[in-house]
Amino acid sequence: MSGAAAFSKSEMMIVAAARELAGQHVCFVGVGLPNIAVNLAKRTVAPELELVYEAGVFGARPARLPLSIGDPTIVTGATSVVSMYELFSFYLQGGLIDVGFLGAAQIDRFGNINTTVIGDYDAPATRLPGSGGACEIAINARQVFVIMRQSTRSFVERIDFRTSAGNLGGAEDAERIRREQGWLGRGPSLVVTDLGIWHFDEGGEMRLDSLHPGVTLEDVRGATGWEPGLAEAIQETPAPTADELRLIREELDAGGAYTG
Amino acid sequence: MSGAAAFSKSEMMIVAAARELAGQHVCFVGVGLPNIAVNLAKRTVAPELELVYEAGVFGARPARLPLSIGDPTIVTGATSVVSMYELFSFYLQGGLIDVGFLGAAQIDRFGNINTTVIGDYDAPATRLPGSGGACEIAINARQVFVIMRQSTRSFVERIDFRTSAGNLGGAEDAERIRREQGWLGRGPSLVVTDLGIWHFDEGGEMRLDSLHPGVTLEDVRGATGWEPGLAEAIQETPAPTADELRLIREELDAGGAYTG
Amino acid sequence: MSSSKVASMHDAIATLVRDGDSVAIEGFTHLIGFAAGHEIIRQGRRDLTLARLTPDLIYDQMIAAGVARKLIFSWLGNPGVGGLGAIRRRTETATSAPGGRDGLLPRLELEEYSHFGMVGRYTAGAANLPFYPLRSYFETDLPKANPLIREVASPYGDGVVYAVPPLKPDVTIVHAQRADAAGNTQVWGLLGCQKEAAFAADRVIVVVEELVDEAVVRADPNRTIVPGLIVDAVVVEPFGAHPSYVQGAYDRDNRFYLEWDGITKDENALQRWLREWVYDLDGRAAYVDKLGVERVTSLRPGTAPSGSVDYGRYE
Amino acid sequence: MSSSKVASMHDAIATLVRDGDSVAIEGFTHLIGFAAGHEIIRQGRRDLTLARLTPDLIYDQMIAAGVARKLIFSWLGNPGVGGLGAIRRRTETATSAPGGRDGLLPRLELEEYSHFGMVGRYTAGAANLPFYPLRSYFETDLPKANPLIREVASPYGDGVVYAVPPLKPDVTIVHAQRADAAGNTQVWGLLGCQKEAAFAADRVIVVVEELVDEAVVRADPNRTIVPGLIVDAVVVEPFGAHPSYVQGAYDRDNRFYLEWDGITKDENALQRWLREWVYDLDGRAAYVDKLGVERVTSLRPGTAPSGSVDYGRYE
Repeated sequence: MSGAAAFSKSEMMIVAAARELAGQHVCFVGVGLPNIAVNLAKRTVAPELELVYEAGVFGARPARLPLSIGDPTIVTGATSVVSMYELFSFYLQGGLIDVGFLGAAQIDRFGNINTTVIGDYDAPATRLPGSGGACEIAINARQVFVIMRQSTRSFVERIDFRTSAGNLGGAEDAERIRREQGWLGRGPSLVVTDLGIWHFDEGGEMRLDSLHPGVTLEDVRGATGWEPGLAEAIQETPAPTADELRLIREELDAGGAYTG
Repeated sequence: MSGAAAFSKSEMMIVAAARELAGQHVCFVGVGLPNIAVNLAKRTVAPELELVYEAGVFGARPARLPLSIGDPTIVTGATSVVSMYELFSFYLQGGLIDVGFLGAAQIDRFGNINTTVIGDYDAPATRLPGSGGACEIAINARQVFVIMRQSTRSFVERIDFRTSAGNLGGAEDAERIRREQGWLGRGPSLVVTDLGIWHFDEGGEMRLDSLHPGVTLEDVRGATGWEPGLAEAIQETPAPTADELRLIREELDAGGAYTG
Repeated sequence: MSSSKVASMHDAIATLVRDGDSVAIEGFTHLIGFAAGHEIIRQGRRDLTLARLTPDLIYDQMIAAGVARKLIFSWLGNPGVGGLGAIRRRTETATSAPGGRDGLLPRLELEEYSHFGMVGRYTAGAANLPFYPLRSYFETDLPKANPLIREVASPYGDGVVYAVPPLKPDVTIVHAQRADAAGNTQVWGLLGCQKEAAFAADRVIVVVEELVDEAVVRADPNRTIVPGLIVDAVVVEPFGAHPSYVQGAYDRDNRFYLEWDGITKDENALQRWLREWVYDLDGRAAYVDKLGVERVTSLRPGTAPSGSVDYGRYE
Repeated sequence: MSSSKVASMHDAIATLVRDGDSVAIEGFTHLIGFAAGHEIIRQGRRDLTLARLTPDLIYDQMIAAGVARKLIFSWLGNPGVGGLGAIRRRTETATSAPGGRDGLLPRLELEEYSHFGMVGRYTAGAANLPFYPLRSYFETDLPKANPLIREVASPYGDGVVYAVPPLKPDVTIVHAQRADAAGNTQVWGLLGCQKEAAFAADRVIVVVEELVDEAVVRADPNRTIVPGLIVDAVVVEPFGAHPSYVQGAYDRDNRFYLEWDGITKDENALQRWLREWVYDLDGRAAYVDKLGVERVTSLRPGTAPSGSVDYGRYE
């Protein structure tokens, strides 16, 4: 651990996700954790990042952390505000989104996502929010970033419902289907959790590339519903800087709703 | 002839067409003669008439005769200005138009219209403007009014190209097809020419109901490419009133482009 | 309602919303029609099919009150906060759940799409299309869960996309910043899919913060999202979208969204809330009074004028 | 063009419009890009496929100058006046017609739709759909004349509608009232299908009456029809839409539309006009000079302000 300041797991997760947006151009912002991560990136590594909100906003310049993805602060001072029809048709399906940023309740090793139900669809143990725009973001954004807390309940061998397509049954399968069906998206490229940072290997499977400070491989294995793939040399995620923590605590999530 | 003032055939045609709009609510305005007829109606028999221009205007209140169907005078002071996508999707195809008002280069006895070519499509004797919005107006407006000058070149046994569907091969044929294909429109209900006023009989064929002042049945037969159907008692169209003529000459077509 | 369509909320709902109707109260986080939803609860409508991309708190309240038998939606939750307890209780149960004035409520029927699927459904409804095509749903379980999501082949031989069917609500209710008495309605800020939902509907109720002269609308025709042509009633109900927000007029009352998380988890608390804030009040004016001046004032934003453009006078 | 995309008309056309490209200059009666069309003529582009709902005078001029081999359209004429002579001469002939700087021009290839069909084509192009469905063309000869107009069956078993294929121009050129240096573009008045045509295109040139500060755009984000994200060049060219009009800035110059009726009927007169008003001028500023102050002034409308709305400051 390089930083001296104490930080929470959620803070580390948000900071790690934000940093991955460096160099990206247009990001489709989902509700919840993606919202705070993207807004942190805009204030740190990616000041030129254009924020697209599914509510119909392009080029948002929120003066405060938006309380929801339709907060009035994302409208005032934005570049363009359009109907949802236009946002989904021309921006997303039209291929203008570089990164779609999603949350998930369950994910499998190939990055397929469930946000619909736990249990049987017709008699669910838990009814989750559903797709929202996620299933079309997964198909049409050039790449997909996922941010979520990791446990054996969320990192599962088999998701109960496939809300959003990831690498399907593996990279070969996914690439053939994407080509045949004319998808614009190349699928998931990053999963950031409260334990570490995952990318995808050549087979389309999640691979742990970085452990957050203080997290062990055993912690990860204990929170993953399959035997996780590991990078040859696993890095340690640099701890949040004082500036990143200040932005989260003072500007973006002063109430601690996401990071408390 | 009841009126004392002299008037042209075109003036009579426009006045007769305008009067037929009494009681109508929403009218889709075409370029040329329909434009002046509808604007005359708005100033006389149908002050509550809502004018819809395919350029994307609903509730136009033009301060002068629009020079084209996209004149800025139809925008300033209108109720709503929308994209052409919305105009054609939601207003026209969505079924909100009571009367579509069309011109024609050729029409047959069943009210089928050609505005595309005279002669063969691939090697035309005369290339005409084409459909514009006419073919979708003919299908989606609740009813269609046609205004055109009549001659054996325009009132023909067989049109060279069917740009806009009228009563097809007759009313029975047309009603079956409209039902099967789910058309909102009931097809043409009125044709006003420089010679008289035509409606459609039970067989879906044009029937002469009124002769303009000074026009004889022989004139009509000489300008119709088939043996025309006639009403049992043919009326004489009331001549333009002094007020109608004043509006045309002083406000709507002071240059005489349409009525000269 | 003749040429003026201005009506009280009571009369608009009484006249235009009937038992068994399909009803869409649209507005994506912005301009959510809480006042209208509460009046539907108060008048005791039953067996409604409620459509909305994001059911939000208002549908949780309406469903808790027992007005609905079915929900058509794409994202179910309290955005940025948590879940919707009444809807969950009526969904996770196999048969029926306690609640409402009637005691036991039958299981809520769900018909589920994605956001774009819902937008496509309203669009097809508004445009009288038999289906709307979209590049979504590929390789997901949604078409299995909802057999109305179907494949359609391109007539150009370049593959298959998915289609959704038209949605034509019996009634669409839209909240807006302003309208004239004829129902010509203007919105700025997020537009959501109110236009599509309104054009798709058989009847349209517009609820506005402010009634304006026709000349105000006609001065800026590009801002009109719904023409009076398709509007049946105009209800003037300031603060009618609280606790959601109206761009330029008031902020989202986030305190309420947070509080709802506790209320909705407890059926008894929820029913108490409905009594106190819906049944025992005779309308939105009483609701605003009860909120109090201080809270209302705290939600007023600063000012950010759009500036004026010139349409030009062409005479 | 880095973060500022402002370019001269010469450079924008030289860089972004190439021989053989498909080019859409859209704007339905309003905001027609005459200045851009003239620059394409001046630079001697060849073999373009020109797309536009209403070819209007600008395409008549471009086709007379020999820039195009094909026209995709829905209504061919001088609106409210008459025909387009150059297009007719290159259409009604079996093989080739005199004209252009090259002497003989080959017959113009036509691909013909209706207005809604063209709008649907741009929409499908912008939305990356394989086709756009519409209720048009039933029982007409248009699908016979254009085999790209095809039937598509509803997956809900309720019949057949027609489809048009996506149109994705290599370049779309849009004229607008104002943009900022990043290309964020605002329009009021008729919107036509510029938005769809721009999103459908590979490259986008925006020509504006006025370059404004980013803050002007951001003060009223609902007026933005094209975001800088998809714009390659911003050309500031006041009066660049003459003889068509710009809402609030100038009126249609109807005298010119009437005069064109005579010019276009006579190939020699047309070529003389092109020499005098296009080839012999080095750009739009010279064209406006040549028109003269009196004529320009006579086209200025009176004022009709939209009024300002409040977006609210939420901090």
